[in-house]
Amino acid sequence: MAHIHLGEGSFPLWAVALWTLVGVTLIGIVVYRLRRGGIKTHQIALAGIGAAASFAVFQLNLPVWGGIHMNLTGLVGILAGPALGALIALVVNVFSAALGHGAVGLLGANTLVNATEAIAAYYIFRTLLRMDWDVFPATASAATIGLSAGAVLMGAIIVVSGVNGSALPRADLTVAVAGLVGLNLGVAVVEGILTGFVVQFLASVRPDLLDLIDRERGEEDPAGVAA
Amino acid sequence: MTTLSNHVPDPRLITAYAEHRDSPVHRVNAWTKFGTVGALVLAVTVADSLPVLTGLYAATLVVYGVAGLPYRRLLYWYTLPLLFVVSVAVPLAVLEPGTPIGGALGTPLGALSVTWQGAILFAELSCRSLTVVTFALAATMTTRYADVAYLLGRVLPTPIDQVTLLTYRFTFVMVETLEALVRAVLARGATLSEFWANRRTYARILGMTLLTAIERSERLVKSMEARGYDGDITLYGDVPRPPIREIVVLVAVYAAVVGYALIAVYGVVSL
Amino acid sequence: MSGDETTAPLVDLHCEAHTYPDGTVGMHEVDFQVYPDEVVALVGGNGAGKSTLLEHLNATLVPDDGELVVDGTPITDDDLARARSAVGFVFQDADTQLVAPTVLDDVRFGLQNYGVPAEEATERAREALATVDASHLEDRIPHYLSGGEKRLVGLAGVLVLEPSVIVLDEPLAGLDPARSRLVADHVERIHEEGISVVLSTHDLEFAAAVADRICVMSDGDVVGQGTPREVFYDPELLDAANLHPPSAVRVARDTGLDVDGRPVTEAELVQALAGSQSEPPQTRRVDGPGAD
Amino acid sequence: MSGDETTAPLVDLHCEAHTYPDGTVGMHEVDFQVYPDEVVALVGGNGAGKSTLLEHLNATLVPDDGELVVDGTPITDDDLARARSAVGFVFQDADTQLVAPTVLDDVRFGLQNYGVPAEEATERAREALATVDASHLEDRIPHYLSGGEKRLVGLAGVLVLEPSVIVLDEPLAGLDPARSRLVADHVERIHEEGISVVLSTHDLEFAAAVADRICVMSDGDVVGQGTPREVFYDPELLDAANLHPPSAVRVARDTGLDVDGRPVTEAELVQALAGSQSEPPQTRRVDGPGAD
Ligand SMILES: Nc1ncnc2c1ncn2[C@@H]1O[C@H](COP(=O)(O)OP(=O)(O)OP(=O)(O)O)[C@@H](O)[C@H]1O
Ligand SMILES: Nc1ncnc2c1ncn2[C@@H]1O[C@H](COP(=O)(O)OP(=O)(O)OP(=O)(O)O)[C@@H](O)[C@H]1O
Ligand SMILES: [Mg+2]
Ligand SMILES: [Mg+2]
Repeated sequence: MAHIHLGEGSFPLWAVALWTLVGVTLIGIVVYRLRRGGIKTHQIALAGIGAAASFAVFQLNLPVWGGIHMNLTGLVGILAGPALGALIALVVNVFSAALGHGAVGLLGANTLVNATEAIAAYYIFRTLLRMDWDVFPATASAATIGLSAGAVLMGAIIVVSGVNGSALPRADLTVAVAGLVGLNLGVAVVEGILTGFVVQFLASVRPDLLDLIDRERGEEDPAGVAA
Repeated sequence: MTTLSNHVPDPRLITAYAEHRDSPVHRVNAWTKFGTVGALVLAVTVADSLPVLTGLYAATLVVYGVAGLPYRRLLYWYTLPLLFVVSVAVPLAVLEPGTPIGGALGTPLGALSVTWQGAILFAELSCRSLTVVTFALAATMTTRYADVAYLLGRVLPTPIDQVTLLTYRFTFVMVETLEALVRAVLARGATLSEFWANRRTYARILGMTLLTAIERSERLVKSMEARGYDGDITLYGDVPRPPIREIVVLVAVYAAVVGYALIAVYGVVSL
Repeated sequence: MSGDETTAPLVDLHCEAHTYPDGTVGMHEVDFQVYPDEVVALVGGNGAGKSTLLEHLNATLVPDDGELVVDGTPITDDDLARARSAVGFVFQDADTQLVAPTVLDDVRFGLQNYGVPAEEATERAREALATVDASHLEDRIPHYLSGGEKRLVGLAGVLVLEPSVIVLDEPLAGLDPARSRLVADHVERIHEEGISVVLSTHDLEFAAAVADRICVMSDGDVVGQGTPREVFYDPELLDAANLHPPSAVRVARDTGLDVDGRPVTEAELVQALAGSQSEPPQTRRVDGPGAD
Repeated sequence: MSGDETTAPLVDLHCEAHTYPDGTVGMHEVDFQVYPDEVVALVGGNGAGKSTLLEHLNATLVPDDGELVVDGTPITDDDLARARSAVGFVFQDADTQLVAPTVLDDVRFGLQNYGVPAEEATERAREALATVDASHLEDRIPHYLSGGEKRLVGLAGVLVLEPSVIVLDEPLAGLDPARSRLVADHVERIHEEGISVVLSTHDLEFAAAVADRICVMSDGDVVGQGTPREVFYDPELLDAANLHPPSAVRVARDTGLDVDGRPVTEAELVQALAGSQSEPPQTRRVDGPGAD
């Protein structure tokens, strides 16, 4: 069991091209905004080591339902912001693909899914904090919803693309994919709660860390900071 | 260490094979291997015949063996990619219209049966996925660290290349940090075999991993700026252009894939 | 009675070799015992295999082929917890072993894992903190402690489990002389409570001062062992491990003066130099590095 | 010539205080100069402010209020690069300093940031690696180097920029005696090339052996400085900083013998003890810790 990534060769050629294009566009926008703001060393360092941490966390086997692996994409989004979060999603997917998890051809699609998780988690977290939620419920909800959005997007990508070599009508495919999305939703809940605990822990050992981020975010517009 | 997963290749093991072994595959130019991955992705995407896909898969398994890599570990590493295939293809195998294999199973939802078409689909998706997985692993486990870094630096645009290079460098460090944390809690009697009972311990391990990452990045900034960093780690290292022989083979491979697609799959060109 | 070979060892490790996942052989064939009431110091260069050996003692690492016997009973795979509760481990890197939000929580962490009720756990944790003079840190956030403080809290977190052996991997790393001395004092104190201590160190003065037995490692092998006096006056053994003897030994050896009793610590050297023609010092003197 | 007060300093720091973002005051008012061709050692307990001071010397940290003058010209905010290229910095944590995928790439890293063409950069990088005897490491992956090797590569990466001052934050941390000695030798070698060195260390034997000037810090203040002989024979100063003098000084002081010339290194002690009634040793002897 794992946070499932789309596998190699499962889509027809046109879909591979489409999702690659969409993924490239998303990353293109992020890169454009980063470059326009003048790339800061601290952003590169945070994204680089953040991706390394996320990738390392993926090596840990969490004993739920026989073992799950997670990248903590929601958490990364919350800590690094939407733009760096999207970059980290891409880089983690590049390394995952090189090590046989995820897919080279579907790098675009998988990045799209993970970037969505990071970005959604970030904005939901900010919104909930502004509504005076406590740290634990805010992060747990933000991560769960963000990850769920990713799971649903992934299902949608499969349904839109159609599975390579399957003659199944789209309606039936949707039923089949529902199971997969359901599994990922389950993982999203576990990961969301875990993210909540992690952030709660971070807030207790390095209270300044979250305040610091708050302060930084307060000074500039959110996209501007991360971007 | 036992606490880290068997199902995800340890980057240290990967580099150990790449740096300290030798085989014909090790000696193939890194660009050639990179190009071959692309050709394989294209091939498994367009091919729709089980014999062709099985042949491709068998060929990559042979390459993997020629490179002197361990088959047993490969089985563990297949778990995650196969999970996707199983979770998509199993429902499809049941729902796929066609001739049932054996009898149908009566369920409240109606009669369920695996069809021949469904079973073939399952086999096809498995071959597609495992072909590229096997080859990607064979490529990373036979290409030296410096060459991989050079390729990444070349292929990706700034600042993604910068981020990727740092990630590549620090993945090893972060894996060891995580290992150290796990080791330390185990030494004090924590049992990590049950998640819910130990969720706080997990949160602490993961939290400390991220905290270490953030603090390390703060120190990294200092040390990079102290050496005048301005957003560009250029690699002078060089992976030369592949020898003519390999270029010819690569062109032939692409031609074969495109030709196969045009003739056998899409029927654009008829012979 | 240090390292008395007639009593049964608390920990008895036999290991054919230890190979890391990437194929590096961290340690070759090693037989290593810890006896009741002794302090053993492992010395040797970087990469000699000290940490690898130590991590076998509480089954953090498991030998490729071999056996770990704790309190007379071999440890099996289902039984690792027994090794871990009998042999406490303080890791070299203080930063990766404190995982709770407060110091008190961290010291209670192990007790909770063994199911000790909250009240009792708190009480025992307070006692352990008092033993290492760290009661005042109770409510602090571990992450913000200084290196020396972290080391003491790590020690308390292990002491609280009442192990029969405590392993300290480079307990002085990164500490200033005053803090090193504090840690050295605590090693003595733990030893006085009847707990055996196994430690690794690059500080040979420290090893000479606290250890009953020195164990020299080189390239993954234990190449020799004995009392500090035996080891540090054995130039061939030290050469083989690419070590230099502690300062007191070098001074005693190099000066033309006639120095009695083969001093290994500074205090012994001073006594010997002072020309006290009494017996050569027999009792080990407790002074950490930086002791004066 | 060491610390000759009449020549102009290479680096002149005046700092009213340094406050970290969380409000911790890392350093109070400090005036610190580095003169041509000297080795300065900063000593003091954990948290005394050594790293904070050092990081001001190349403008990694900027004082709350104060001024950094490099080569006679004050550094302004637009000009930080000048401070960074004039003052090379080897951080305590060698692991985070090495950023490139291979050793050679890492040594070239700084040159490339300053726009040196590839060919020339490679050549200079190779020379710098040769200077620290690390040519054989050229193609290695930094992660797999030993602690001592990482430190040497870090040093090469800074040497290659031909700075006039090199700052080393705890260059011996985590190294075994043989590797410590190697690094100590390289400090000497750099010094011989006419580069001034400022370093921090907890190893007072090392400080005594390599430094022309010792600077004692405590609680964010420089509480005293002088030659090793002055500082280590000043009990009040050492007490104020909670330091103990090096072993040689303690032995010389504590033994009843009449020891000449206030030895601060082991070699000097041996010489003094050997009763050579010649002049008290005047020349500094170069021996790292573990030298024999
Ligand atoms: N996780 C690991 N993976 C691969 N090799 C390792 C690992 N840990 C240690 N080694 C190798 O095993 C050998 C012994 O290492 P070990 O850490 O036991 O040495 P040590 O004596 O503790 O050194 P130090 O004084 O530097 O702590 C070294 O060659 C080291 O590079
Ligand atoms: N990034 C930081 N944020 C907040 N406080 C800091 C930071 N870095 C250092 N400090 C604090 O500033 C003071 C001086 O620290 P500094 O690191 O300069 O000491 P040091 O003499 O180098 O100690 P050590 O010997 O342990 O390296 C300490 O109280 C420390 O806790
Ligand atoms: Mg070690
Ligand atoms: Mg410091």
